[in-house]
Amino acid sequence: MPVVLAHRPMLAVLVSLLAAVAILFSDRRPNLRETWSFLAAAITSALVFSLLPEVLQHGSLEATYIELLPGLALHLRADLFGMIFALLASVLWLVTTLYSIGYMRHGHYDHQTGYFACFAVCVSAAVGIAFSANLLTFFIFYEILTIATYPLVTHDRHDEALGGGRRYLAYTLGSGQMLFIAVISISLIAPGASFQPGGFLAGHASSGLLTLLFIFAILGISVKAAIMPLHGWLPTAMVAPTPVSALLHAVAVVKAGVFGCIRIVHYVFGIDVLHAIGADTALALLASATILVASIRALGEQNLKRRLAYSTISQLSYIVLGAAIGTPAALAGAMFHIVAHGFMKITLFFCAGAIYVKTHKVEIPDLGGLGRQMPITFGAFTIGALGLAGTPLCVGFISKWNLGLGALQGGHPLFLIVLVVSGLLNFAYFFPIVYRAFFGNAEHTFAFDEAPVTVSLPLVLTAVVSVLLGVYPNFGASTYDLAWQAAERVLASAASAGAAGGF
Amino acid sequence: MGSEFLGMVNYWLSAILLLLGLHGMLMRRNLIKKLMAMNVMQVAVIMFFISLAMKTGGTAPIEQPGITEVDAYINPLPHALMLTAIVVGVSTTGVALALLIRIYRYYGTLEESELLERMQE
Amino acid sequence: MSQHVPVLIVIIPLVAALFVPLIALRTMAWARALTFLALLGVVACSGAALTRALATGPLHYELGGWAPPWGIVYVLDPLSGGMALLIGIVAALVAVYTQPYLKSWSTSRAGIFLSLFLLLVTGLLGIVVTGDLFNLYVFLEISSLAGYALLASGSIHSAVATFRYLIVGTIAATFYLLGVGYLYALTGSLNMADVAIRLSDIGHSGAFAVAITFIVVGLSIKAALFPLHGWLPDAYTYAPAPVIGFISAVMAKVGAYALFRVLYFVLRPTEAASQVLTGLSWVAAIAILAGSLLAIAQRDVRRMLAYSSISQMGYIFLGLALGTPSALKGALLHVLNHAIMKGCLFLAAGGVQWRTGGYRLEDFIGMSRRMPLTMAAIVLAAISMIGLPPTAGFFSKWYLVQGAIEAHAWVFAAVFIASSLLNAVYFFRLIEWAYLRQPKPQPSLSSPPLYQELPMQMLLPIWVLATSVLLLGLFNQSVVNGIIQYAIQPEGS
Amino acid sequence: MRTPFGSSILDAACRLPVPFIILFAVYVVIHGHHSPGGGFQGGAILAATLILIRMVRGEDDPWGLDRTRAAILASCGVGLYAGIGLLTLVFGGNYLDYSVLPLPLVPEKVRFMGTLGIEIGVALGVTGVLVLIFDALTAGETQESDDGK
Amino acid sequence: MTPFHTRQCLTWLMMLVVAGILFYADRQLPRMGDPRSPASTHVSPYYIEHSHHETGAPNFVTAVLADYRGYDTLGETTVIFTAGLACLLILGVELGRVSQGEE
Repeated sequence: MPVVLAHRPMLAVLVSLLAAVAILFSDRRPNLRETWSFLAAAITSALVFSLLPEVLQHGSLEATYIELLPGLALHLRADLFGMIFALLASVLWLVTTLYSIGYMRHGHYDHQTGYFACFAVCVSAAVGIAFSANLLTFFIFYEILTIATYPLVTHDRHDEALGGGRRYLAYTLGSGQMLFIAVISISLIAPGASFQPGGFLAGHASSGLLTLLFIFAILGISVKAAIMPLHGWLPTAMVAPTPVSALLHAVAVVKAGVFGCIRIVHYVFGIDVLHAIGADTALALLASATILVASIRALGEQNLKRRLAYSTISQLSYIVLGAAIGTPAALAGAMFHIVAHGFMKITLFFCAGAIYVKTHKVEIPDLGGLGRQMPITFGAFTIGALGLAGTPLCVGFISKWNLGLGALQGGHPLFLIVLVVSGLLNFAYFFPIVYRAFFGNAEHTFAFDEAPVTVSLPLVLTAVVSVLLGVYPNFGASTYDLAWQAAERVLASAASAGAAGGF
Repeated sequence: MGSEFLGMVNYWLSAILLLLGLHGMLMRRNLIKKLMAMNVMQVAVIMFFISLAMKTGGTAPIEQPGITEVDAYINPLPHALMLTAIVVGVSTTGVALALLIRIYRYYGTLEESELLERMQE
Repeated sequence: MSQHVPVLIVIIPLVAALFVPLIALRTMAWARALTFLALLGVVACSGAALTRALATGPLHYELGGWAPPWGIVYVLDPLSGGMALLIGIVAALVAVYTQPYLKSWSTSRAGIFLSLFLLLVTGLLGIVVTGDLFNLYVFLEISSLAGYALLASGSIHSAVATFRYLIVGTIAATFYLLGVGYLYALTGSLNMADVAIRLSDIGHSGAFAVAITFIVVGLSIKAALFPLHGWLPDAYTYAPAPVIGFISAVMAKVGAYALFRVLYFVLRPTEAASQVLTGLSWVAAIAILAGSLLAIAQRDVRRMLAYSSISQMGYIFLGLALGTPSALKGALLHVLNHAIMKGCLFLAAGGVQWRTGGYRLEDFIGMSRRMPLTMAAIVLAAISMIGLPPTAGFFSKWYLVQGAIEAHAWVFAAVFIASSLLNAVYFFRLIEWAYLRQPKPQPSLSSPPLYQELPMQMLLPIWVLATSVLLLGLFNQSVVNGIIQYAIQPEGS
Repeated sequence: MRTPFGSSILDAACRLPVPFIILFAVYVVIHGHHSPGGGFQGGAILAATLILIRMVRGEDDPWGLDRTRAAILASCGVGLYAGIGLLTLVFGGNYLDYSVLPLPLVPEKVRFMGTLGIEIGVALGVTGVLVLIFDALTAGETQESDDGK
Repeated sequence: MTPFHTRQCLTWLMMLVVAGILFYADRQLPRMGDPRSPASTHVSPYYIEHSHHETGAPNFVTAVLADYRGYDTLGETTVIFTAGLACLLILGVELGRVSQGEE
């Protein structure tokens, strides 16, 4: 039994992979198929949760497997930071499964088998990314995620979907190769190194080479993290069914991007190394530019999902910004924002999906008065929107507060201003939707007519959770503590590593 | 100079034969002529090897009673090798002829240009 | 008997090939059984030889009991043992795959086909295990002649394509023979090891460089390196699927292997090799890109795969030419990987053609539902061809790029990266057609049955290869450390 | 299939030399150890004889070798060669190491016999194959279906 | 297929290269008939000296062909056997018809 316990990270990855296979082979029987999904999601979440106490206690839980390349094994490690992402992915997978069942069945979609299978693979890849302990393992799961998402993007099979899929592939595969160069060069500079809080590259190479490597690594990461100007695939990927967009934008892909970004900045290079080559400021500036530009673009979008996509782009850059500022509060805020944004944004997408299921409306102007028809949905939507804008008592506020605090501690008031402005912009592009929904288009009346319960229940759940997390940040999985501990550990060892110049 | 020339002439000849064969194989538009050129090319290599075997004053590599010193006989190895090479050449030619016959039966021509346009149809 | 395994590897299929066509006249089933048994024998012998070689260093087998350099010697080190094992396994799989094809043929024709297949295997095995330059030529010709016949056994177009191949292939063999002649004129020996020793005494002269050039060019033609690739696409396009599956998987690789042998075991001690190698590396880099671009231009999947083979051979040659340990590792690992991936792809595509009668992208529409297992194999192999983890292709690409970086050849590293992106273009196009394009409603044709998987005899080989793509990826270290590692530092150095 | 020409002159003119050619062929094979010649040459001459008969008298002639028999002959010829090799394996030598053959002779004579055996094998094989190739090349129009079946 | 004239130019170019290589290299090869050339001094003398009493064949060529390098000859025979089968397969000629006719 202890043997099994030691391998829980691997199990968490494998369960959903096996689930994918099982789903593929139960093509003919939908109920069985979705039972598999549920089962796998439940087991995965259970496994991840079971890891929580030990990780909080010891800081990490390691498991090494077959050696893939000289000195580089398939190496999994559940550490504080990884736990955050793993928890988010597994829990939201559970919710999204429920939602997808309602959505897909209600919408009479085809190819549901492939859909659920790819979904499972995505989650297993996400968990793998969360638990991977060295760059090679990370890269492997990263590419698996890329491939498994492609069928989801092109799920609707029409030409627009195919175009979106091609664009998605062009971006992600191209960036994957950039990341490949970075990975292989780093493995040549520091053979067999695994992620270290505070980074392991200090003193291994000349600053010029490090700059080059950092550029490649960020190029590789920033496509999935949708940092401008490499964000182009995200809005076009909106052609996918809403649960997929929810997965892409809240759970798996983009979060994998920002997660990887923090990993690379703080666990591979180390903030001091980056500070020495001035990369941190550059990254921070890039992020804040992305925040503002994306928010402004969001204002102009009339398609609900596309507007959400642009809001995602700006919100992701909060995380990158926090990572780049690199003070404890900022980093903790960034890490916590992974969770916060996950819950809020998935709520919003669930709402968009619910609206589509009910009314087949996707354009914002058409939403007039729908709030009276679907009050629950729009109530949840409002909560999510307020959260993203960073109003107190919503989870968004906490992460944003920490980010701002960190910005001040780091002596960058500029970034605080950026955060405030983007908060205002958030209001600017969410408020009209809410207003029009509840008060707009008053002439003809709407009877109460909600989306089916399988669709509306998940979004209520996520909305509630995002409020609860706003009140008790440690609700459920004490992710807030995880974030803070991780951040402090990283920066503490970064300081020592900077002093020692190496590990 | 004369000995120089005589010492080189075999290589030159085989080189010229090789080039002739190469030219024929690549430039002739008639497949049969390509095949002939192929044989010429093989002959070039055979001649190259055989000329390696030669020793001035050496006789055929069959032991005559009484004569034992090495330089009395020319080098037998290239001859043995070239017997094999000749057989290989024969076999290749046979296969090539079979191909050509099949092509000719179907298309009725062995001119590459006509062949190409018939293949388009 | 066990000390005779090196020669038995070659003799078993030869003897079987002699009698298969006669037995086939009586009972086809026995001929099939004999073929398969012979190939199993090859697998067993090469496996035994490989284990022996790993345990007790390379095996030297003096044919006719004559010591080298006077006699012919077989050298079976872990590398050649591994190659022999690969050839044997792929051959056995293809032999299984062939059965449904041969059903429609007359027994005599099928018997001759199987016999020639065995002879092809014989020739390739002979090339792999021999330690004698001229003996290599003889077996090269055996494999070439059998290959011509098998390639020409398809439609009439295949005859024309094969004649072109025959001409080019003969030029290649003649060049190789001429190069051997130069080496013989310089050293007076034909035994690889002996030539290597005597060359190191002679040092390098112009004639020596010419010898290398001729040998390299000859073998490159056999391995279809880019400017010399003209014969390959047509030859691959019109031949029966099992033949292409085998030839594409193994034959070109053996050319590359022979080149590796000659370059690093015979010519290594000399300087002149290095100049030829630099030239070769640039040619290979061009081959990689040109092959991929030409593959993108194709709409016939078979031609597409053929051109991608050309680009992949470029990978191998570039790795050989770079010559750093990692690059050599990558090249040799890629020989194995590409043999398996491309074999899987061609066999699976052949299966699709077997059902739909076509190789055009249009014929692949709806295949994901009609033969999901076959298409899944194609996807797996395609991902490996692109070089995405955790499949086998990723790791050979890793070694190759690492080798390029070690050699500070940034251009070549970039070439590898670019090429895998180009691969992604045409392979994902294929996947898109097979999985995402909706079949157009055709009133004229009766709609094809929804689910129509291949017969087991064809599906099994495909999936054995497909799974080994994944397993080779995960366990590549055992191959690298066990077999390839040895080839990088042979005994003596 | 080729039909006999049916000209008695030609017939007689071909009957006359055939035995001598065959004899010469055998001589070339056997005496290859002492003079130029050997299996391939002898086999080629033998094949020429048989092809001559085939051309003049058609393949129904008892002397003429039809293609199945030719194939069998070829297989047996090469088989003889490879078989001698396997025999040497059985008697514990390396492949084609004739010296181990259990013949009541002095060692080099044993090798002599071994080489003679393989020369005969080569001769038979070459004969069979050359007749086979001749037959294949001259065989009547085979139906050319586009799928090569 | 490239147009004919470009192919012509390419071929001439290639042939010039090959010719250059050949005539350049031939000057460094041993002169024809030189008894001291490596080819005549390294391996072959062994055959001339030993073949008669080792293989019993006074004809060195036969000794080399059939004994010292007998394996090459086996390969050679296999080559021609392959060629025979190849012709049958390529031309679609069936075996066994005639014998069946006789039976």
